[in-house]
Amino acid sequence: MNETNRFEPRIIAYVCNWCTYLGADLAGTNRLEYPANVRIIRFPCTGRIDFNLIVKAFEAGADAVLVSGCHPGDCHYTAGNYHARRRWMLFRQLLDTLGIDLNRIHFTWISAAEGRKWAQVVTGITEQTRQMGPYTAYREIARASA
Amino acid sequence: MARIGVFTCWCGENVARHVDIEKVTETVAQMPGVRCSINYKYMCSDPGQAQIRDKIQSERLTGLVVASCSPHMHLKTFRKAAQTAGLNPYLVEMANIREHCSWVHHNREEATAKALDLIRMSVEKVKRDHELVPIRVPLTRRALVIGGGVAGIQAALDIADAGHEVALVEREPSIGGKMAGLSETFPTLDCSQCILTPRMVEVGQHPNIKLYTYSEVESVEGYVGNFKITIRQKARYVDMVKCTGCGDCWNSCPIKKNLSEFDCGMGFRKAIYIPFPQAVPARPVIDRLACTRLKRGTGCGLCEKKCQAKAINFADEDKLVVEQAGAVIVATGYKLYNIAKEQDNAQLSGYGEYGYGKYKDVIDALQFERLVSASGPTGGEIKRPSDGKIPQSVVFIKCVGSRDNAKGLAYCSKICCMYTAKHTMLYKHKTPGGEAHVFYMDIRAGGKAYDEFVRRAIEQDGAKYYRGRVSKITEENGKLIVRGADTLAGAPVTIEADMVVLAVAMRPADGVHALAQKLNVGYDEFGFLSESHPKLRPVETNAAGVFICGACHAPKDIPEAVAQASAAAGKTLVMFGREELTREPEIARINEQTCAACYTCVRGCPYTAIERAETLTPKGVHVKYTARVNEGLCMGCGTCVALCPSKSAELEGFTEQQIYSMVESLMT
Amino acid sequence: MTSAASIGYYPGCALHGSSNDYEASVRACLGALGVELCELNDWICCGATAAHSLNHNLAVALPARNLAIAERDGVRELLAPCPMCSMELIRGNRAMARDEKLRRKMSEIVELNIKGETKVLNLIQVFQGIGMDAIKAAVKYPLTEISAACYYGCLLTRPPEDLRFDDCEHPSSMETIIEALGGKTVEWNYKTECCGAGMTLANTDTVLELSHKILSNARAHGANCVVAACPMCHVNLDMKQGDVERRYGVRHGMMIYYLSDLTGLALGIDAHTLGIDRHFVVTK
Amino acid sequence: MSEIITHAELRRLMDDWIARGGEVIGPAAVKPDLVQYARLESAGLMLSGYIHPANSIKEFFFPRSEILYRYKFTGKKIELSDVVNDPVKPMLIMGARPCDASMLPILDRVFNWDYKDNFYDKRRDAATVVTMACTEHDDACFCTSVGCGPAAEQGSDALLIRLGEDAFEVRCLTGKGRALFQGKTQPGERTAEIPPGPPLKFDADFVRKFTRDNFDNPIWGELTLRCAGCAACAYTCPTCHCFDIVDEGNAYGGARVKNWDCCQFSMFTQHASGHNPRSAQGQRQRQRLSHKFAIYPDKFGEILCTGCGNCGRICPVGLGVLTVLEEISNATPSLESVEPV
Amino acid sequence: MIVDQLRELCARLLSEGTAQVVIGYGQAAPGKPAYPVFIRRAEDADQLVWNDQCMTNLAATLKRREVKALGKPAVIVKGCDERALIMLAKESQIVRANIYVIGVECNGAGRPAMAKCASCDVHVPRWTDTVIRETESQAAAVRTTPSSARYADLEAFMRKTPEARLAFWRAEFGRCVKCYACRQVCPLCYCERCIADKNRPCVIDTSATPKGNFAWHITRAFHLAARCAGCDECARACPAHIDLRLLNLALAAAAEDHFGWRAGMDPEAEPPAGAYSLKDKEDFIG
Repeated sequence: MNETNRFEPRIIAYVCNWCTYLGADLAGTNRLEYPANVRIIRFPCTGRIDFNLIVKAFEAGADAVLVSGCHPGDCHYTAGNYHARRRWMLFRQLLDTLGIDLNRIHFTWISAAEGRKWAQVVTGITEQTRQMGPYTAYREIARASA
Repeated sequence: MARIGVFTCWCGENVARHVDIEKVTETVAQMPGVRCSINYKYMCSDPGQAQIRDKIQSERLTGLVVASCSPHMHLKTFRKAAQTAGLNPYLVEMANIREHCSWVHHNREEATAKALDLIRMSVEKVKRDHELVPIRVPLTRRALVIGGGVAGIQAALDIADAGHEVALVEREPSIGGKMAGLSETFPTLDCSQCILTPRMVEVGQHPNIKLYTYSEVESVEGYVGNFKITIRQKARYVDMVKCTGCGDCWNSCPIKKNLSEFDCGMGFRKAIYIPFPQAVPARPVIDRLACTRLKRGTGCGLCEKKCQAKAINFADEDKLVVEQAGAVIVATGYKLYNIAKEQDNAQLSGYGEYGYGKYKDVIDALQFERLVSASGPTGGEIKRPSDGKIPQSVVFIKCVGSRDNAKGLAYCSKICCMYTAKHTMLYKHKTPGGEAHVFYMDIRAGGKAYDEFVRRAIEQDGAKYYRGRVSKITEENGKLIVRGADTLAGAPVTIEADMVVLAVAMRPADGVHALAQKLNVGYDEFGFLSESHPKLRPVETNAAGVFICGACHAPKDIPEAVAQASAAAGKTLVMFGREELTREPEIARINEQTCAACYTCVRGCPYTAIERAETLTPKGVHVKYTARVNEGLCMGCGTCVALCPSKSAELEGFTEQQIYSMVESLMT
Repeated sequence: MTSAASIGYYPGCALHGSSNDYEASVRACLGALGVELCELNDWICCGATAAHSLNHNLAVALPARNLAIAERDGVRELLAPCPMCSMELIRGNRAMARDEKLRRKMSEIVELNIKGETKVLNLIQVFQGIGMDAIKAAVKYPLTEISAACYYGCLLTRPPEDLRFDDCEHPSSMETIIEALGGKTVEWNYKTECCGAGMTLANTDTVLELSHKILSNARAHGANCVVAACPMCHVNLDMKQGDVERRYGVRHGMMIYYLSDLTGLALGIDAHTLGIDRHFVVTK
Repeated sequence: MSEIITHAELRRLMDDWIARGGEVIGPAAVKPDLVQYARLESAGLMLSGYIHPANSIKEFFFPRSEILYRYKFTGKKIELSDVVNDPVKPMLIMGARPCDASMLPILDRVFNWDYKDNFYDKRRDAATVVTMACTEHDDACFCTSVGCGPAAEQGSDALLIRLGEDAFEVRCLTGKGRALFQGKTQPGERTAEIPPGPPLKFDADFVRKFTRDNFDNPIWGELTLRCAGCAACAYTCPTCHCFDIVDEGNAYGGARVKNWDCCQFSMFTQHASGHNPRSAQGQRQRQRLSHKFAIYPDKFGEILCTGCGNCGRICPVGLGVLTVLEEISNATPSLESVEPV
Repeated sequence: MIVDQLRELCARLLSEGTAQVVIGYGQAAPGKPAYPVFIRRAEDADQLVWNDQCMTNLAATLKRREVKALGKPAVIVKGCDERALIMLAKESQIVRANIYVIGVECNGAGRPAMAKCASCDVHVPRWTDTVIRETESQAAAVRTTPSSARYADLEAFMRKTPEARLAFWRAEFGRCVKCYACRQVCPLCYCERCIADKNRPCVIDTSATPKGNFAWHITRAFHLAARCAGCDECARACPAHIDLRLLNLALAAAAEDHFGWRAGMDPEAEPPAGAYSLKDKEDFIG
């Protein structure tokens, strides 16, 4: 059971269909238990995941976002992950300039064989986010509607 | 209004143990748009599927969510079930509450909450699914093979033997490629020409093969199933139909001292020539740069006079021919690294220290092949080029260029270990008392009977192997002074040799990049063509319908090239075996109204599936420029969607609306 | 390059120290060919062998500062007669050309803007710039007695990807110059072999062996002198020649000239001005 | 005989307002080079260093974004929750320019001629507007050409006129104004001088006639060719009042929101069919000017412009109302007869 | 005088039919700001002015359909404006051959000079059909500024804590009224339908609330990543003086650091947007 008052972060994971999604499947097949805080949204490829989705995740109240796909060279579509990598190289700089906490945004390569890595990454991010507490800074921005 | 059916699966105890199925079923029933919510022990079982089919019909469902296992497990199953019941299969989504939930979260409350979120997202997604139908692409059952070496020959014959027409394009005047010039082949030491020439003849005579020699691919249009290839037939100055190949012309030609390409510059040919006696087609060609008549426009004409078939045509010109094909096989092979200096790449600085091009008796491996070949310029006697003496001591250096980052090529050329062993054997067999010294980095002899072969060269034939590199070759008193290291002995080695043979690196053939760009095939930093997947799609490329085989893909030996050629032919035949091509409809499309034609998607698409296009009125008047997805090529990765600033690109099955509604559904 | 042209000049430590004979001859013969050398203001060490093994930033910053000064002062071409110096300067330039961030960092460290616009030249390149025709025209005393083994050493043609004035392994540019001066050259095998300079103090045996091989091979191919364009090579082959002879019990008696020495002689400059009288090996 | 208030007393008055739970709005240097009307944290009146703030007081009555109601899906039911009756704080607008306050009667009509807009009205009711007569004007000002002026009284509850360094003459114009200053002023002998406003720059009647008669005149496109099509003019204009209504939310709930909109955006009149009746920027500029000088006057008898000049000051390509009207005047010889007096 | 040469050239281009419209700067009166003018008759060439008020990036007018309808343009550009022109060509928005480019040497625009001018290294346009230079004496006054100064403002800003940065932007974006002046004056914001105007789904909330404003400004800046040519027109147009330049600088610095890329500096270079390299840095990916 939950300890009472323990903060349960909300984590949105954008993952590719061919590597990380299958890696998470493998974690399941191997019954590797990890915190239930992550919500996976499946994409064909990390190349499909654009930066607006990260913003949208925070608008939706996420405390952390994970983007994960195939290791370099493993992309099902050969290059989608390279496009993604270049996108995040630049996007992180923008977020950093805006003062958005980069510790809330995680990028990993997790292959279909790395069920254990998936479980570890999710556990790690959940723990880290729990330590940091809710991402109130962006929630305030998102909440302060008209 | 959406009428969504949600079917939650117990998966026996697998889901039910940690997820409160009843609570899930009840809560889901209250979700907006959900028409029915039921659960069952095994949704994938026949009775489970029967319930789904019944509900689709009785509730007139417009979408289906199956909350059970991974879509990788059963999405196809449930799509098929939906289709049977008359619901478009692309209106089915799965919520993975087993692998991603019950199997990994054992706190019942948390697992149930997460399962609800996963289902909620899937409900939102399925509401915005579109009915899709597989894309049908017409198919021309005709193949084009580019490159007439052993790989191209094998691929062409396999396809032709299966009853389909093949056009085979070869740049040189004859097919046969590099293998036709080899002496004997490892590890069996059988004669290369003895095994290859019958296959060449077969190609020449095959009713299904149309042979274009002395020809190159000019341009490629179209896409999988429907390529239109323009071929440039270079002017041969000999009428292929009239010519009988009698040889009167080349026997009469007075221009003799032209370096023979086939003999790798070790011998000579006439200005009108066939590259080698067994050439297919056995028709000569005039070297327009060497022929007096063609150079001056007048004079000589001896061949014309001698030709009784009246086949010589000095007025011949290049011709463009268009071929239709459903599939293209690229088998353009390799060339050797020019150690004197590569012109095409500033990084490849050459091997001046080995004196190639400076010392006549430093030759490369293919030149050595011609020296030991019975059909070669010396008739198979090993005579060194400088003075024709039989070398008593030959040094073989491996990895010249290969595995040498400093010289720009990091990869292993793979076949050199084997052919160098073969070279030492052939040399030792032909030169009693001769010494064969080999400098090597490693001996890589993986393959059937390969290591045994190398051991034989060392142990039976007495080739001396030194593990180390050669630093410099200089010439003293007619001897080549080879200075190197024997790292196993830990000592420098100096050998006075009569000849040095360099096992230089394999590089992709000249012009392959231009060809790759015409075909939209990728290539790596060394210029070798890229396969679609290194393990699972080794002969496919990212351009659908274009296959690769042989050394254009990576260095490989004959058996590998042949095996890959047959694989490429097999893949082509699998395609040709279909009625028509159908492709997954979950692909990208462009909203032409809002597209600003910046063409970032065109540059980013890994499949070059997006084209620059024009929107026209029904009467053909230009409205605007736009990007357009070629349905025959798009693989549905969605890279264009993320790159498109105005979000005019959209990916079926993963539309912006779907993804956003999924994220937003988590806000509650 | 037109006559009376002026180019930047980076002496480095050697030409201001142990090899001031080299500087004397470089200045004299280039002056006679109408090239004025403007010594770089406030130049500092190029970093040579030491810097890059200690600190990567330092290894770039040292040449970077020299290059920045050159740029600031409008020096488009900079002669560094010592090949070690020219290599270090070229490598610094290249490192900054490849890495914009590094270039900006260096600009900050040296407090000067660096665009990478100064071209670094060795002595041969300067001669090539003057042109063989101009050199031939200036010759007063053709080197008819000279049969030279041109010795480039390990550095002069490197790094090959940046120095395209000659073939890295089989250079011939110095031969072209000697022939323009009316001399003969020999084809030999040790043009780009190492003389062991880096080991001069640490491993004298190796140096003597290498130098011996070079001298022997030059002689075997009929040379009556060796021409170098590197202060280190010169030191090893000239100063150490006596040691070589004692060690191997042979008599080489090989004059070791700088390229600028022979050029100067052909142009009619006296041996003293050229610093030739400061060499160790002396023959008639 | 006049009523006088000292600057110190005025500050006290503002402080008291804040202390009683109200909010005070006035010109403030929100950035070193930017003066805007803004909520003041503490009292203090900015008296110099600007001609006109870079926004208008409009947004305190008619916000850029305003929720109309919220909705929620529970099970299969939809629940609406109104926000129109949510209370607003008493608002004191202190030191508004007369050309800003003049927009209030204009918007009063827009938001009340047919349907009573409670969102606007409740803010209007809660507001007391104190204007400050202008002592300076710049090239962009043209209040006098549209029936307004440096001490115009429309929309004001009280008008302040500077009297030396730290005192103002107070003219209470409404009950609200009188209530505000009750007991805070002293009688004085002096009466403040009202400085002259900007000279007349065009003839509004001519403009009205011109816009009516020249719907298809290519001059609109010609004069506004450099217009970039943004809404900077409309959003800093005291009188522009177009809005758009959107739903922001998801399948489970959300809010219906009223946002500012602008006739200069090409999307403003874009039909779902793809047809756009105002497809060119010139047509959109014509619309804006027609609305201000013909359509609104036809309906309500007054010009939809107070001559504040913000459009001219703020437009990235210097294309304010004044510029266009001056160009029309220049381009049209018949205008000579109605040259400014 | 540059202005005389400009007027002469303008008249010639129009009378010879080389261009149908000359896009340049006009001024109501000396000392007043200069704004775009679209000269279509040789006799109107005298309307052109050239002085330190010529700040507007005229390349931004080319995207507008009203301007396209005028026919083949000749456009006056400063070195910085030209960078945008090059990007437009790279992104297939213009065909270089269909535009006559008049380059004018500029040693600082605005009074005081705009922030970008302090680290300008493109005083003289290069991608032009004609370039008009300052006289020798004026050219001698050309500033040369260390390139490290390019990002000085950004570097100073980045020394603040992330919390202070976020607070700064909340205040800045708090003033945004979504007038989209930043978008409309940007030469590279040429989408026919901006993502901000897209609904179904609504990527960026229409409302000018913190949520909608953050979404808009993040999107605007990132859509210009490695594309923005640094003309600073967005910042200049903003009626709320939002410091958009800082965001553009951040992405320009990132593009330069990672790819050695500066948008619009080299007409031959391939833009990094829409491309990738196997060597791209991934130290942030776990």
